[in-house]
Amino acid sequence: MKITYREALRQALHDALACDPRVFLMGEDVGKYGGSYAVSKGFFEEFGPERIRDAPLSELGFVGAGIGAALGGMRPIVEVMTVNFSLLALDQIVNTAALYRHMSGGQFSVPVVIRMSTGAGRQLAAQHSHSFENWYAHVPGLTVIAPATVDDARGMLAPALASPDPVIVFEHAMLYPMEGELSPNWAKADLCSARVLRPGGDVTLIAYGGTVWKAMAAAERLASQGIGAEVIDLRVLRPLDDATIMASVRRTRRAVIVDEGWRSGSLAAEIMARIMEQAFYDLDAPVARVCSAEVPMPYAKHLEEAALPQPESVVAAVLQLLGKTAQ
Amino acid sequence: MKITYREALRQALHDALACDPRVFLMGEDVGKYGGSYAVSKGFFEEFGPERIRDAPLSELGFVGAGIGAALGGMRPIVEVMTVNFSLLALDQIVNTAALYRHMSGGQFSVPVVIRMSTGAGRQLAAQHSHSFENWYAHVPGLTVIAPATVDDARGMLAPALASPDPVIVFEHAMLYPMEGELSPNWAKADLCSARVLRPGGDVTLIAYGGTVWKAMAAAERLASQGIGAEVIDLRVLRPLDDATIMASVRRTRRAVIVDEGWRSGSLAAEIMARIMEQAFYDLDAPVARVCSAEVPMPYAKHLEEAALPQPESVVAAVLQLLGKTAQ
Amino acid sequence: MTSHETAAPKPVPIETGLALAMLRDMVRIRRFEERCADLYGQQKIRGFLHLYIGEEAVGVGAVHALATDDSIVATYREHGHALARGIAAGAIMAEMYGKLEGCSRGRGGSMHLFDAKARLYGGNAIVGGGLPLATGLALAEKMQGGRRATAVFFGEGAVAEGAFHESMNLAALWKLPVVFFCENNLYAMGTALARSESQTDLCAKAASYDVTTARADGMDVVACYEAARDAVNRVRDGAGPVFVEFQTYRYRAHSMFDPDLYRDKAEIEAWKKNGPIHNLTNRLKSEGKLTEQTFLAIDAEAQREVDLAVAFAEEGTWESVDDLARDVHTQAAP
Amino acid sequence: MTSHETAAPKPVPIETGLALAMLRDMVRIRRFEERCADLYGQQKIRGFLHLYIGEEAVGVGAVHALATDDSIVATYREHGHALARGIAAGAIMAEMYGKLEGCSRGRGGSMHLFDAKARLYGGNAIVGGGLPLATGLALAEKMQGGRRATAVFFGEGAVAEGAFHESMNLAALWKLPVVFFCENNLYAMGTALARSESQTDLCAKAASYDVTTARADGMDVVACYEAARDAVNRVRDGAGPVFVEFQTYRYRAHSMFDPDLYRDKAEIEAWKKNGPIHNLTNRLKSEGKLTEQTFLAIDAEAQREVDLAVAFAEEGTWESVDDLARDVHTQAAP
Ligand SMILES: Cc1ncc(C[n+]2csc(CCOP(=O)(O)OP(=O)(O)O)c2C)c(N)n1
Ligand SMILES: Cc1ncc(C[n+]2csc(CCOP(=O)(O)OP(=O)(O)O)c2C)c(N)n1
Ligand SMILES: [Mg+2]
Ligand SMILES: [Mg+2]
Repeated sequence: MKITYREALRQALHDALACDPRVFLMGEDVGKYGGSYAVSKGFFEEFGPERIRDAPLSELGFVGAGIGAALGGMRPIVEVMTVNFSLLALDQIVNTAALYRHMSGGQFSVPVVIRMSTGAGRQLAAQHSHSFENWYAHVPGLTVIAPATVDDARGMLAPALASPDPVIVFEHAMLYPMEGELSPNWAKADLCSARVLRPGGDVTLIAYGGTVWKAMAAAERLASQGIGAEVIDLRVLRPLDDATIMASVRRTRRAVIVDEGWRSGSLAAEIMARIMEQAFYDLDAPVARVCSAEVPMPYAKHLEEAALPQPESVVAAVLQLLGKTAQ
Repeated sequence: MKITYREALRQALHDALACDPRVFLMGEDVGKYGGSYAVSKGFFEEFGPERIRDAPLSELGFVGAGIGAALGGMRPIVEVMTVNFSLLALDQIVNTAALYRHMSGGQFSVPVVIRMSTGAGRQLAAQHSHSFENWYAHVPGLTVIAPATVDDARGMLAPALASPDPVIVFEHAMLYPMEGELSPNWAKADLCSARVLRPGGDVTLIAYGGTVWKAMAAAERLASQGIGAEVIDLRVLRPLDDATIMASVRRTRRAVIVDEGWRSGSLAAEIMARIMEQAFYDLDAPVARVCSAEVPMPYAKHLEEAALPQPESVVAAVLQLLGKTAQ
Repeated sequence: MTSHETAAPKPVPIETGLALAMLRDMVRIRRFEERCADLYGQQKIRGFLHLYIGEEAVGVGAVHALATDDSIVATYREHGHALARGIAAGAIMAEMYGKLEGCSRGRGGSMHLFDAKARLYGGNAIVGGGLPLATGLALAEKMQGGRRATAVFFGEGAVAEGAFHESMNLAALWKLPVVFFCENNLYAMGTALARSESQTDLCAKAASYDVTTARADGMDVVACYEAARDAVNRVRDGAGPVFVEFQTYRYRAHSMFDPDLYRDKAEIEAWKKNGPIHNLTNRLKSEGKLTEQTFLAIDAEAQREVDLAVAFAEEGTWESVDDLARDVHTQAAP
Repeated sequence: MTSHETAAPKPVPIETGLALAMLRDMVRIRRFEERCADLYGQQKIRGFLHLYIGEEAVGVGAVHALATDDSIVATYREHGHALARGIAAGAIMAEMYGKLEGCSRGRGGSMHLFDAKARLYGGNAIVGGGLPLATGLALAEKMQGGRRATAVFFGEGAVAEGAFHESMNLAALWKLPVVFFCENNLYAMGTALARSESQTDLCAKAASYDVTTARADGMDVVACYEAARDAVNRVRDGAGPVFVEFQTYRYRAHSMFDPDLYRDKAEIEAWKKNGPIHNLTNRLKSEGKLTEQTFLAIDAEAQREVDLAVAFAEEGTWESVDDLARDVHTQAAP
C-alpha cells in the first residue's frame, strides 16, 4: 500500500492515542490548527482539547511540562514545531529529561517522546533551516531517532512510547509529502538498528533522515556507472548501530557519510571517528563526508541548493574516493 | 612572573575596561558579589554598576541584551556563569548572534564576547559539570576559544574584543587557581592558531581547556618510559587550526585526542574526521580518543574521576596505540 | 498616559499632511502585499510569507511616531514596517525574489528584511527573539547617553514566551528607552489569545513589570500614531520602557501554508468592516480633507510603485554561488 | 484567601501536637545543617552545599501542609524539605558523602536529593528548572483525575527566569493543581531583589497571571503552615494554581564558596533576632505548651539523629565504578 510519510505518522499517532489513555499530544498548534505540518489534522475533534493540547508559545515551559507529565504517569508526545525552536527547550531536555534517571540513582524514568521537524530545503532561510540532530545524539540518557521511510514513520512511534526513557524524534520537513510503499514489516521497527536500504559492494553510503533519499539517488546514478553503492539508513542516531556500519564498511572498504548538518562537528564526524576506531585497517581510502556548507542557510533557492548535500555531490565524493572522474 | 589563571583573566578584563569606554561586563553576580569565580572582584567598586552590570537570573534575556548592545555600538563582555546555564541562552547565541551578519547580507556585525566557565572536576554533579564546547564549535558565525594557559587567559581577550564578530570564551573551572609563568609574548595571542606546548616525536596528544594539563601530565609519564609525546593545545575550537594538527600528526604518525566532552559527537570526533580526511595515508595506527564516559556526571568523587579523562587513561591509550603494555 | 487607556471615542485631531502620508503608506503596504500573494502563487516568492493586510494602521502609525534615527526590531510579519520606514519597495521585493539587489542580498527573504541605514534590525523568525535584542539596543543607547528610542514589534503570541518576561524585566529594571509594540491580532497561528494566556488583558500583564502601558485601537491609524508618539516621547525622556497594545486583526491566513480553519468567517468579515484604510479614508472625507479623486491617485501611485518594485526584482541578479560563505564573518577591511 | 494577604498580627491558633512536630523538624534541620557545615570543613561533604539555616519555617510549614502523597519539587537548597518530608537523615547524609546508601545512590549529592516513595522529585541545580517539571506533574494529576497537589519550591531569584513566566502561564491557563512556593530570602547569591526585579512585589507579579496569591511571614512556621494549607486546599479543589510568597532570610552565605560580602552584618543580625525556632519556642512557652526541658529533649534527640546519620554515612559503601553507566537508561525488567 502506498502512503505518505505524513499519513504514516498520522496513523501511528492515531493508534497511540486510541490504544493508550495515558498518551496525549501537546505542542503549538497541534490541535485547532491541525498541526503545522497537518500531521494531527482532525485529532482535536476526535480526541478533544485535553489530549490534543494546544500549547502557548513557550517551548521551555511546555516541553518541561511534558517531561513532568511523563514522571507523573502519562505518556506525553510533545511536538516542538521545529528543531529551530527546540533550542529554547534544550535546558529541560538535557538538564532534566536526560539526566534525571541517572542522577536520581535510578529511581525515576522519564517516558516522554519529543517530536520535531528538522532540516532545510524549503527556502525558509537561516533561522528555520537547522539540523541539530548531532547535538541531541551527543547526550547520554536520550534515545534519538530519525525515521526516513514510511515504514519507520509508521512503526517507530510505538517502541518510542514503550521506552521508559526519553526519545527524541526527528522528522525531516521535506519528507512529509513523500510517498512510499508501506511494507508488511512496519510494526517490527526497533530503536536500535540501522538498516541497509540498498545493497552494494563498492562503497557504503551512510545517511539519515532527509539525506537518505539523496544517498539513494546518488546510488542510482552510481549504478548506471557500474558502481555498486550500499546505502545505510541509520534510523537511530543514539545509540548508533556500529555493527551494521562496520559490517558494510569492512566489505566495501570505502564509505561516504551524507549528513545535512554543518560539516564541523557533524554526526558524520562521529561516524568517521568510529570507523577509524573500529575498521581502520579494513579501509582502502579515507572515509569522506558530504555535509552542509558552513554557512547560515540562505533564502535564495540556488544558494540553498548549493549549501545542502545533493546527489551530485555524493556521486562526486564517491568517484573521488574511487579515483575516478565524473563521466 | 608567576600568576594564576584567574588573575590573568582579571588583568585582561581590567585592561579592556580601563582602555575602551565601550566595554562593559554583564552577567549574574559579576558585580556586588565579585563574580562567582572571583574573577571580577573589586571591579564593581572601581568601574561602577553601569559597566559592571549585575543581571537578574535570565540567561536568554541578558545574553540577548548583550548581543543587542553590541549591535548598538558597545563592546559587551557577557558572562554566563557556567556553560550549563548557557543552554537557556542558546537560542539568542545561535539564532541571533551567529546568523545575524550572513542573513542581513553583511550589513551588521555583532561584536559580543560571551564568557563562560565549563567542565567538571569539583563534584558538582550532573547539571553543573557539562562540557558543550563542541556544540558551540559547530556553529558558523561564531569564533570559539578555550584559553588553557595563563598566557592565553591574559592575552586572548583583547583580540576577542577586537573581533567584529561574536566570540565564545570557555574557561575551564579547574583552571582558575592554576599558577603559571606569564611569558613576555602573552600579548601576541591570536584567535586562529593551535600551539605546540611540548614537542615530541612518537605520538601527538591533542587537547584543549582543562584536558591540556592532563595531556601534559601524560606526556611527562610517557617521557619516563622513553616515549616522546607532542602536546598540542588547540586554543581555538572554531576555526580549528588544521595546519598545526596535521604537521604534527604527519610527523608522529599517531595521535590521541583528549577531550572532556562525552565521547559520541565530541569535538574529538571532528578532529579524528579531519585527520582521516587530511592525513590518512600518514597514519601508522588509527587515531584514538580519551573522552568522558557517556554518563551524567556523578557526584561521588571516585565516580567523577572514573568518568573523566585522566592522565593514566591517556597513557594507556598511547601505549595501546604503540602496541606496548603499561610498565 | 495612564494605564489601560483606550482610544478616545471622539476622533483625535490630526494634521492633514501626516494623515495623508499615513494613508499613503497603508495603501502602499496593502497593494504591495496583495501583489506578494499573487507572486507567491506564481512561485516567484518562496519560503514563508506572512501578510500584514488588515494590520497596516499599527505599523504605519507606530513607525511615523518614530524619528528616523530610532531603531526598529520587527518580526517575520514586517513588510509593512519596512515600507513605512522608507526602505525602497524594490529592495524589499527583490529580497523576496532572493535577488542580490534585495535589502538583505537575497539571503533573508520575507522574514529577514534588514536595513542598516534605516536602522531596521530585522525581520526575526524566532517568536520573541527580537525582544532581548531590542532591550540590548536600548541599553547601548542609554549607556552612550543618546536620546534615540528602540521600538520592538511582536505579536500577542510572543507574550507567552520567556523572552518577553525576561526582556520586560530587564528593560524596566534598567529604565531602558525601548517601546514594546504588541500587535495583538488575537491569534498566534491558529491559537486564540484566550487559549494561550491565562491573563488576556495584556496591559495588565505588562503593568506587572512596573512599566507604563497603553492600549490603542489598531484599526485607527491616528490612534496608533498618538499612542506610539506618547510612548516614544516618554521613553526618550528617560522614564523607562512603555508597553503599547494595538488591538488589530489579520485579514489573511497566518502564512501562505495556513488553511485558516480556526476562525469564523463571520469574525473575519466583521473585522473587515472596520478596515484601517477604510476608517481613515472615511474620516478624512467626512472632514473634507480627502476626495475620492485624491484617494484614487494615491492608490494608482501605490500600484505603480509596486509595478516598479516587481520590475526591479525581476531584473535583479542572483548572488554568485562563489559568495555563499561571504559574510559568515566580517571581512577584513581592504 | 485574598490577594496580598499578610500574616495576621495576632498569632493564629495552632494544634499543639502539630506545633511541636514542626518545632521538632525545624530543630532537626538546624542541627543537621550545622553538622553539614562542619563536615564540609572536614571535606567529608564536597561540591556545592547550600544551607537552609534561617529558612526552616518555610519548608517545614509548607511540607506539613501537604499530604504524604502530594508531590514535591525543590531546589539545590532542599535538605530541609527532604528532612521535613520524612526522608531518613542517614540517607540524606550518606548522599552528601557520595555513598551508595544515599537517597540518590551518591550520584546527586546535596543538590540532588530524590526519593520516589516520598514523591520528592529532586533537588534541581538549574534555577527555575523545577517549575516546568512541577507544572507537568500537576498536568498528569489533573488528566488522571486525581486530587494530589504538586508543590514547587523556588527562590525569589527564579522569578526573573523565563521558566517562571512560562510555567505560571501554563498552570493558570490549564488550572493545574500546583502550588508555587516562593522562598523570598531577599537575595539570589549576591543580588538583592530590588537589583533583579523591576517589580519587587512578587505577589503582584504572580497575580498578573490571574492566579490566587498569598504572602506569609517566613519566620513564623504557623503562618507558613496556614498559608500553605489554604493554598493546597484550594489547589486540590480544582481552583487552579496558587502562588505563596514566604518572606524569609538565609543566615548563612549562599553556598560554602560565598564570602558573603554583599550584605550588611547588621541586616543579618536583625533577622537573626527573628529566628523561626526562637519565634515558635517563645510562643509555645508563653502559651504554656512547651517547657525548656521539653525543648532540650527535642534538641538532644535531633542531635542524636544527626550523630546516627553521620555514623550511617561514614559506614556507607562506595558504588562500584563498574556501575558508572548503570541507570543512564532504564534497565530491562529481569
Ligand atoms: C520560538 C518560536 N516558536 C514557534 C514558532 C512558529 N510560529 C511562527 S509565527 C507563530 C505565531 C506567532 O503569533 P503572534 O506572536 O501572535 O504573531 P502574529 O503571527 O499573530 O503576528 C508561531 C507559533 C516560531 N517562529 N518561533
Ligand atoms: C539557570 C541558572 N542560572 C544561574 C545559576 C547559579 N545560581 C545558583 S543559585 C543562584 C541564586 C538563586 O537565587 P534564588 O532563586 O533567590 O534562590 P536562593 O539561593 O536564594 O534560595 C544562582 C545565580 C543556576 N544554578 N541556574
Ligand atoms: Mg498574533
Ligand atoms: Mg533568594
